[in-house]
Amino acid sequence: MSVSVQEADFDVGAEIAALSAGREDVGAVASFVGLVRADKAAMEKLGDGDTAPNDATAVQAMTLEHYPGMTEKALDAIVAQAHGRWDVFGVRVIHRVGRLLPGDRIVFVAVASAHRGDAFAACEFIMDYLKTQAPFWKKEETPAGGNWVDARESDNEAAERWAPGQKSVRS
Amino acid sequence: MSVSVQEADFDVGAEIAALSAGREDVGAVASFVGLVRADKAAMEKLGDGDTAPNDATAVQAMTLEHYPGMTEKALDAIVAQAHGRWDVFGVRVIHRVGRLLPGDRIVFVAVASAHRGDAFAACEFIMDYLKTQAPFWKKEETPAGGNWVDARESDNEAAERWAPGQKSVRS
Amino acid sequence: MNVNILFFASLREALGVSSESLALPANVVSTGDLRDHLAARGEPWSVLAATKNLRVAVNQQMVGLDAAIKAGDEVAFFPPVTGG
Amino acid sequence: MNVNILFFASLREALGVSSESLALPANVVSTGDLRDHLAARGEPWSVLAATKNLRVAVNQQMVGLDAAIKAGDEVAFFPPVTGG
Repeated sequence: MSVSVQEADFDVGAEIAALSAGREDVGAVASFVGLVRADKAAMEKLGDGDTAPNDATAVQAMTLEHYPGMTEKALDAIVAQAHGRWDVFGVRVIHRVGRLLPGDRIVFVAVASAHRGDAFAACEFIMDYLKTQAPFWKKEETPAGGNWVDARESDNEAAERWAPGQKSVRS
Repeated sequence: MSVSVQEADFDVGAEIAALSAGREDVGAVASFVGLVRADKAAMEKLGDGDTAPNDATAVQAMTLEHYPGMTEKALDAIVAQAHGRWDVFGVRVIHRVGRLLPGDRIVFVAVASAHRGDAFAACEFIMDYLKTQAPFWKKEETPAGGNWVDARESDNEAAERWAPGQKSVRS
Repeated sequence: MNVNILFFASLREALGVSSESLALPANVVSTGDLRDHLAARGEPWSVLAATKNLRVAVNQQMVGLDAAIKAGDEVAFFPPVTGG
Repeated sequence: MNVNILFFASLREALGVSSESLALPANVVSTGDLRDHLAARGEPWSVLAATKNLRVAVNQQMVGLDAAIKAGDEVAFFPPVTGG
């Protein structure tokens, strides 16, 4: 059960602990938690600048839609690629769907390995691929109305770093 | 209180949650947990190979010595470097000292940021620098006796990736 | 031949429909053909031709607009993904 | 001039001492001088000269073996660190 798509929140500490529970060969668990930001709409429009968000575009809530069936397959495929590429003992991916509020957890990825290099690389790889390959879509609620979040070119660039032959990939 | 050196274990979930508690601007928390591996001595001697550990060198326990006073300063300096280099909102570093058993947590690093790229990079940077700059030393207990863990060249190489001008650094 | 077509996110909203079963004309043999066939219905369907970086999946695998489709396939159109 | 000297980990064990206060001869002005001065005491102190990649900190800052030392400094010798 390495991949879950669910409405419910999750227990980060318990999930991380589960990856090394009862084992003595895990030396490293790298993990990531993604959360809903209130300033997301403004920030997306401005790129990654740090201009103060416009109140009219402040995110009051966010609804995550997904493609049931394909979502799990896409996440499983990403996890399988990570297993093929790094020496990892276990991977856990949780992605929430439905309506979420600022500060809520959206996504969780954790990777257990003997060594930190493999754990970090696989964890970041999974997040980068999830961002461009897994069929989730965010719709934000703002005072100015609802709007679907645009895909970011920076996410494509992040995923492309992992293509074979890219110098910037650490493994 | 971003840095702690302590004998006691810590609550990974609570530490991660604390970095985004009451905030709506944190979009990403990257974190790392390092644990005591039973096969550490054998693995260190063999490099990173995956040969089965020799029973005589299986780690039964590990004692972490440190340099009180300097340890905290070194960790603070590493955290300050991370703040200067990436857009991060908060950092938490916990390193245990004293006697630990296989499976026990040794070290924890977590970084909160608006974006995952900064969070991952700063978290991995802190771990790599901690491994080469913070005055901790491990002594392993094995059936063949106690031995001080040798520093690994791979840890020096990991830290050197972050030097200015290194292509392999993702930021 | 029949295929089941799904639409997600902004496309689903723009079309006002999340799925339909369609008997394909003989000249529609690829995902690109199907996109063009649907877009030719006029508003609001022309959004399928207008969507930048339109994504398509056949049987829940992302493919290009040159991928073959066959009877019984599940074909999904959607905008670039924005999860995580 | 007096300095306080600390030893850690395998060095501490090899020397059987974790700290000492020492009045320095006038010709000992750098961390390297101090290392040589201590190592010249013979066994077990020669371990200081034999330790590969010997590390030294002055007032809790890692420095090289060419760093100046002055009265009141805390000088620590230790092997490469292995935490994390």
